[in-house]
Amino acid sequence: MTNLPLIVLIPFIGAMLPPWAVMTGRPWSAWVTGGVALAALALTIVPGLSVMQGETLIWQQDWFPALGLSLAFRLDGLALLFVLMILIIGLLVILYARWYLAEQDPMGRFYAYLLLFMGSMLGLVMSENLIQLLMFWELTSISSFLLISYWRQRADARQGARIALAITGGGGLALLGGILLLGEIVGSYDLSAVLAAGKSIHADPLYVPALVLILLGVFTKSAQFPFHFWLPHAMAAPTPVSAYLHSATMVKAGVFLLARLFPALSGSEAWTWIVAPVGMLTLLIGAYNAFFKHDLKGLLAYSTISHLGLITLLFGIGTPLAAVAGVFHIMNHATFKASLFMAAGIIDHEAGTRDMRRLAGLWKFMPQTGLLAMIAAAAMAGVPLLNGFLSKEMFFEKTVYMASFAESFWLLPVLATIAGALAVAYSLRFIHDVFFNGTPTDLPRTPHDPSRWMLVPVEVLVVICIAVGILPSLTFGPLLGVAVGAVLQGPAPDYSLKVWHGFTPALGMSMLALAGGALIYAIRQPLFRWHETLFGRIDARALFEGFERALLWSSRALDQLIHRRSLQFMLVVLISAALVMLARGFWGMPITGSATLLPIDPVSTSAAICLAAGAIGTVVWHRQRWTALVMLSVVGLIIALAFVKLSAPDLALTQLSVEMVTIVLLLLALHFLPKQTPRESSLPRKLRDLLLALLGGGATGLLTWAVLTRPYDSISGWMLENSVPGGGGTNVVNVILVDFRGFDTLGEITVLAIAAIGIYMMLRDLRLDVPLTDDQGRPWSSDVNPLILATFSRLLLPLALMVAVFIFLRGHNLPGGGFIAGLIISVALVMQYLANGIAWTKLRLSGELHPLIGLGLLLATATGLGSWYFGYPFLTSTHGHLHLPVIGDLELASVMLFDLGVMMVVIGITLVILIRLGRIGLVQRRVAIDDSDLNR
Amino acid sequence: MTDLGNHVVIAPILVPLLTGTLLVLLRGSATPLRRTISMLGIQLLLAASLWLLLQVADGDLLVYQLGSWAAPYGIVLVADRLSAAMVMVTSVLALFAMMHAIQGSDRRGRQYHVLFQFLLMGLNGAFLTGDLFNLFVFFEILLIASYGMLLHGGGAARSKAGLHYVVVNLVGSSLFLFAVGTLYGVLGTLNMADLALRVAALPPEEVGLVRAAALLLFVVFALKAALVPLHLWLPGAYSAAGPASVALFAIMTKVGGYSILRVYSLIFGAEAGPLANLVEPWLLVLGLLTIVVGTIGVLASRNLALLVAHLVVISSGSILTAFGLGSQAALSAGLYYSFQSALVTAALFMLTENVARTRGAFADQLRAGPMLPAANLLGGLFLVLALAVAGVPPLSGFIGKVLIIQASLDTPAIAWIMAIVLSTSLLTLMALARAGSTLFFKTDTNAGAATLPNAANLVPVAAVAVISLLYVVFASPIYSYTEAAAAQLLSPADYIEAVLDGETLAGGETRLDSETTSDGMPPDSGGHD
Amino acid sequence: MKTLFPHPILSLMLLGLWLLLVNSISPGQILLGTLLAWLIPLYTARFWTAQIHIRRPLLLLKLTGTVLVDILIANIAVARLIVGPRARIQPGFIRMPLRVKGNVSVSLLANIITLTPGTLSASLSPDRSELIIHALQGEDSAAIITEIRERYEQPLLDALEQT
Amino acid sequence: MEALIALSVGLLTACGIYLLLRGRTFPVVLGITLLSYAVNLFLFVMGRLSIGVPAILEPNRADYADPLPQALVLTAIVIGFGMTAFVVVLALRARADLGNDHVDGREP
Amino acid sequence: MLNLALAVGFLLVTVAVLLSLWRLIIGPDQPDRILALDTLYVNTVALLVLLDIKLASSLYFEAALLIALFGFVGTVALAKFLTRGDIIE
Amino acid sequence: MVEIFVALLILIGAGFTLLGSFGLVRLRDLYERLHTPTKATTLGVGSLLIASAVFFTWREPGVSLHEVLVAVFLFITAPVSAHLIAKAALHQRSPSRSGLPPESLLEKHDGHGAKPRPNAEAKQKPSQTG
Ligand code: NA
Ligand code: NA
Repeated sequence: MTNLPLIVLIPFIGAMLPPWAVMTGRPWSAWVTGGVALAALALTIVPGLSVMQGETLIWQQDWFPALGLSLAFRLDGLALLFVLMILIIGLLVILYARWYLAEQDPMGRFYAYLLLFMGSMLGLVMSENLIQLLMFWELTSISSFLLISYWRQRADARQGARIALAITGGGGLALLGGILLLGEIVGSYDLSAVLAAGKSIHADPLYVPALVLILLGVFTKSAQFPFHFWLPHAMAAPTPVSAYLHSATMVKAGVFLLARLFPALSGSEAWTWIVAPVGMLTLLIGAYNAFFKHDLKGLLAYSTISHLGLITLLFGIGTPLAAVAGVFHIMNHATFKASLFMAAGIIDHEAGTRDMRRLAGLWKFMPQTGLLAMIAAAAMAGVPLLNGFLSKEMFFEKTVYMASFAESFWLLPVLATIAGALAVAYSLRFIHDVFFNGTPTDLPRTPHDPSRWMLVPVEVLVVICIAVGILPSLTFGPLLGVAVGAVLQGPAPDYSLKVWHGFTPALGMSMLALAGGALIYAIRQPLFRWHETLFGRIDARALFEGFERALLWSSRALDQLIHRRSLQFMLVVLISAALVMLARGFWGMPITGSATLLPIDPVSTSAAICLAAGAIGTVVWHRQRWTALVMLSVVGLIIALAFVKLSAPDLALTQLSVEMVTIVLLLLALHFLPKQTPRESSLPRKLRDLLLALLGGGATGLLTWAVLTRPYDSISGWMLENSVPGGGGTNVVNVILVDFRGFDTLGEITVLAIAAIGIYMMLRDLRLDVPLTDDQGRPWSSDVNPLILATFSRLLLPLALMVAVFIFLRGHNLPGGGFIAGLIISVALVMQYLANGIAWTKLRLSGELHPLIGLGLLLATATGLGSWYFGYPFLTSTHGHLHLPVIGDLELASVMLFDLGVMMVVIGITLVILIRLGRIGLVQRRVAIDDSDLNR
Repeated sequence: MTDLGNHVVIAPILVPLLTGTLLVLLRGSATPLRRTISMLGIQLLLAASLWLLLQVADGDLLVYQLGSWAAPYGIVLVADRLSAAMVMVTSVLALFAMMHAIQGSDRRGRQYHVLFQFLLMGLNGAFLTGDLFNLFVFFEILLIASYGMLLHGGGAARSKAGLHYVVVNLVGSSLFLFAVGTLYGVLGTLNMADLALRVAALPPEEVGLVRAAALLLFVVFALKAALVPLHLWLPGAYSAAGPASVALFAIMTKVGGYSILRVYSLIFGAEAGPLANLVEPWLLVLGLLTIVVGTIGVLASRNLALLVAHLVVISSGSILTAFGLGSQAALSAGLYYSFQSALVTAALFMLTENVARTRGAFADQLRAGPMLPAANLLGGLFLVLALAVAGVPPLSGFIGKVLIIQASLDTPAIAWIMAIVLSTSLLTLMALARAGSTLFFKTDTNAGAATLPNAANLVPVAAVAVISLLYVVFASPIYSYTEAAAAQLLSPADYIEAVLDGETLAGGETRLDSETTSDGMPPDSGGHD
Repeated sequence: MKTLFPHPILSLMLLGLWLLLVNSISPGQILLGTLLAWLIPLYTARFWTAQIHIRRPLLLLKLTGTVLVDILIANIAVARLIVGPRARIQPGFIRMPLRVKGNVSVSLLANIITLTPGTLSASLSPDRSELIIHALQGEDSAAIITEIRERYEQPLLDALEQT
Repeated sequence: MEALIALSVGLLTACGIYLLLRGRTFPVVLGITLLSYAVNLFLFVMGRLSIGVPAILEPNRADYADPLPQALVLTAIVIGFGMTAFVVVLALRARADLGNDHVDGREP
Repeated sequence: MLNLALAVGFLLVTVAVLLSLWRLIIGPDQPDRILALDTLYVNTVALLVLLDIKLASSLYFEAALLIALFGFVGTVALAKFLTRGDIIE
Repeated sequence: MVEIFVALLILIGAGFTLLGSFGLVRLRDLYERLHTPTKATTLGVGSLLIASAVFFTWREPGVSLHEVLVAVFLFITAPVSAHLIAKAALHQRSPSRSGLPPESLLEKHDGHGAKPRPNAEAKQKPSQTG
């Protein structure tokens, strides 16, 4: 029992071997591959024998119960039938390909792909779990993609593979949907459960959607109309691949599923009315097109489509006997079609072309091939004493039987006969056009029968065709029996596998088809012309390409519409989204709350006027950038004043310091940017922006109003209470910053450090043109460092340092702290640069500034880590009073170290940024001077 | 001395912080040394993450009170199954990205390792923090580091994309502050667990304000998560960023998704009265729309990097669609999908770089180029990753998508979800097949010669391919974990209790009830000096 | 000694400044202030390229007094000019050759000119040899120059530059 | 006073947004700065307005402004500074790399 | 007495602020705007000193100090930009 | 008595502050306007600072002299600011009612037309004094 998964696993593991084996010698990869297939076949024998006794073997292993996915394999009649087809025809193809592939074709890769495909097919047919089945189903699509695109440098191979993948892969996704629905209906993805649940499935409202989705999978895989067009294009694959995929395996996966789920899904009107017409249409369209193809493989491809249509139609008819016929035709089609593909491959190989208009009279050159092809084609045509005849008879019989149900069903046997006649016609054409019909002209090379071993696979298959055709019940009979039993999940109906059933309507139809076929073939020339004028231009690939182009074009058009690389567009979307959400949140809710408000005083009002003037001025003068900057600094100043007024001295100090550094920064940058902004926004654009701005402003204004007019209560009471006992400081804001929420502060200086690093990175090798004049065209003043400024700024430095120390030390208890102190020091130093120049200042500053960033960060982090030593979480603080004689109480807190770290980072960063930025011009100018020296 | 195990929650933040700081201090040191330090840091982080994961796997919530200040007054870190898993995925991704980077792409610009470490710090902090404002801080850390990483290597495309990315995110940060501010202004607290309590007891006249703030916050997170229409920044940014950077970016959209999940399950979850399940309807619709728009982008892309960037958008849409369904199964499916998609898209970015490098001037443009000497290897890896990302079996994306669809089976959204997820999978597959066959099969004889890829460069890519497969093999245990994580998310009461009445980890002392004012003080406040 | 206390005057000033800042003269603060007054000049010494030598401190003190008084006068004068009829303002630029040479003295002079009645130093030539002064009532430039020379420049020369 | 603050926040936001939507980097930077002023002011007043009662503990005072939003704003200001500095330098970088100062790197 | 003086003081300084603002707005030259801004800074120092006295609290003194310091630095930077373009060179 | 003194100082200070700004609006060219804030406003704020110092010395224990610091600071910087603004104005040739100094003089001071030159002073060694 446990070797069920092994049967599937062996080809997958074996797929790794050929690429290695090929290093030993090309043939070795074939033998190894054959060995792998043989091994799998050998493993099938023992369980196969039990299955032939009517057992159903199931091997199951939990995998992903939550999903309903288990590793589960099943070997019953149907599976066995397919396993044997896959392995035996697979072996023949392996043998055939050994001689087929050219010297320059990488053989290892070919066999690896083939084994992957084989394993996927085996897994598919042996799956007991539907999701697992689907996984193998998609694996067949992928491995066939690899096989079809094997000759990857050929455009048609790539394209054919892509079309196949798109159609069958897409079908697979539909199938996934169907299976999920089916699983939802049944409550399990186990095939046994699903097959046993037929009645309840039909009753479920999800039945039809599930059915449609599953059938989409089936139809695409089995190349049913209107998804059939991928198959002819898959003919770009090497012929062994076609022989394998399009006779016994890939395309049969669809009808396999039809058979597999037959008990669960068939028997409803929906089933019949979808499956049968699709089958019939496919049967006819395939047969019709097959006749008109000039390419040998094209003919076989459409013939395959047609036969698959026939099988589908049989399952669509839905009676047990029709199912028997369907299964039987699956087997027969596999044998004669595989041999025909191989024969076509030999012809192509030997004659150098597959075009029937160029081929003729090959009988003289390759009689053995001709004979084999003739027999196989006869089987395809449904000539008595060959296997194709038997299943086709059964098919004719079913159509006649169906005709008795309804008045209008008389069409069924008629259409079936027409399809039969077309099959005869294209089979005739295959033989006569190629092997007879005069003598070949201008063939690329002189054909002759291929090497012995290349013919063996064809011979084996043709022998089967004959053997089954003469002795059906002794050959395929037992296997068909168990397979049908598995398909129907019950006793097989009475059917007889006999060559001679007497003079039945079906026999008449067969004869009619043979005669009609001969007639059609006889008048082929006018028919070709007629077809050419009517349908000559319809090319499925062109259609698909057109579809693909349309898809590409429309997606590109949409893409350009959506993904405009425009910052303004992104911002408009973002701001609009925020507005929509705010509106949605507020909708229908009261805006104004009930809190008591503060009165307005004149000072505040005039401050607000300044603020408004500054903000509006920034907007109005945004084209005169320098002026806008001046206006902006008014805003910053007023904000700081507001902080002072509203009891936030620390904030005011920070705001002022940051403001200062920002203005210097912006001025530094502005030097390298245009001083004016061009007028380029259109009026509608301006109006849109204005509207958005007003809405945005209105929204935040309302939000502010809404919050401010509501009473509230917060956790900060605790902070006020615990600031002294817990944090050791009376400046609660500072205690929060360095202690209660010190982690935020650590993050904040990290942000600064990263910003500095990023800026440092960006500024390296930055080359910008240094303007030689101001925006009015005036050259710069040559007084680089005005003396008066230089003199007094030097005096300011020690004063500012003193102030900074003062601000730092008192921070924990009074407004101040490391951050502000750091900024004051920075500004004082920046002042030196402003007044004295970089070179002068740099010579006088002891030490580098860069390490301050890392050291500060390290100090802050290390302070936090220090608490680990005492067994407390990161950043736990400690504080206390140190009483020294004379000096008095000294308040010490571990957070001061933390704050010192903050200060170091701030100094390092501010200076690194500003000085680096300042140096751009210096570097550029030095370059310019060097250049002028050279010119002199 | 203390038992280091008590500090495992903060380790994923401190390890990269210290590594990054060390690298800052060793400014100008030799590349091999920097790489070694960086790699050691990541390995240490990986160990810490694993340790953390193991500690929370059985359902424990670990609460770490920074500065020994109890919630809601101090900042706490909280590790539950979800956050630990996010940290773990980040670490794994970091390892791969670093393995790739030290093959040379880290030297295309400067400061790579520093920025990388700080980005990790930001990511892990965002996953672990239990405080809304602290989340903002970590967002900023990861953003500023990502700005630097995006620009790493320089060039016009990066400057332009970087400018867009930075400005958009700066506006996003402003919105974040408006939202946090409003929440504080109404509810008076910042701790997420405490916010949850207060939202649950919200008087009706405050509902509008809090809802506005919550939805505004959603905009911010949706921006990070690249939810349509706020995804516009992503394709440009991710396709312009260097491979060494963008590999780690794959996790960044997940931060947005994570935050959505965290905030809207905890604060605005089922208990939130009129604000319960606030964003789920939006998520569902926008998530699906994101998948569609991402697919359009994938179809329209003219180069592989852009295509992969759009794949990130799709994956984000898929995750958020799942989150929008809201059920435990759906959250679990979304998480399952999320972890693998981060790895797979990262690997695709790394592969893109390798392909681009071998193709010379053709780079990653989707047009016929030189014949690739390693087409089999590169193409094979591409195939595996493409299948994984498109949701084709047997790779990880498939299971993820199936789980999402399955979770939607008994909801009204089933038809939409199935139709969109399946059809976009097909279109993605088609686009990837087209891209793959153009890059690896189609050759232009005039294109000159391609070079061999650096095999070591492909190791992380191959590792992800293997992981993707293993992710399917071990789907069941992984899913059990995500299912448990989802269950934990859906019972926020445990989280709230752990945070507000919890014990400190370090010191191991039981806390007093959070209502009393004495709570939150260090065990012997004011004096272990 | 010179390296330990590069700028004793500065140190003294800083100590005073510190005490001003902290608004306290406790021993602790004096100690801390002294420490800072020692350390900061040590660090910033190199920024002071020119050592200031005060030759006649009393003269400098007297000058300070003069300037302070003049500032008051200046303000009253300016107030009258601003509020009064604008026609009374007859502005003009005056070119004034400088006799002081040192950095500090030139800068001090320029500042004093600006702070005192009706004049404002608008530009110092790069070679420090002359000053352009803007005067609100600049009809008689010679008189203004003479007054500046006598009132401010000469004391500065005497106090800071001439031996 | 509340109305004055609300108006100020609204005005700053409006001006910020308008400038953000301009096409050149420098006005955009100005816009970002204005917007962050708006945000900072907003975040700050979430602790409500109070005059003359800074959160510096004094023996004879019971009234204090809410210190927590102040601390948050401090953090926000500092982070905002880092971000602004970054974006300013990035604007220079973009000017150098793209040859103009349009936010989309191309002259319209 | 003191309160009245303070009220008048506030009023006068407020008017001064508005006048400075007016000059800032009307310009017309760039140096005019620097001058106006500089004056505005000093005016706010005056406001802060008055506020200090009014609230009988010296908590705002540092703000005044910093405004004085930074007003100067700002003026220097703005003026140097006009004459040299490059303010740190 | 002290209160009256403080009140007086406040009134004087605020008055001069206003005067400075008033001149800013009233006077007719930049060079004229430069005189008023430099003198009046500085003095005004100085007066207010003295008021503050007196007030706090009077109201609170100990002497409060830190205001002096701000005043000293303002008196040092105000003329420097004015000087730099005037320099900028002359550089830009901001018009003056009385006419600007001759162009040759301005060029000598401002170096219009001269090529920018590297900072000469930077080449000095910092240890050199005098
Ligand atoms: Na022929
Ligand atoms: Na410069």
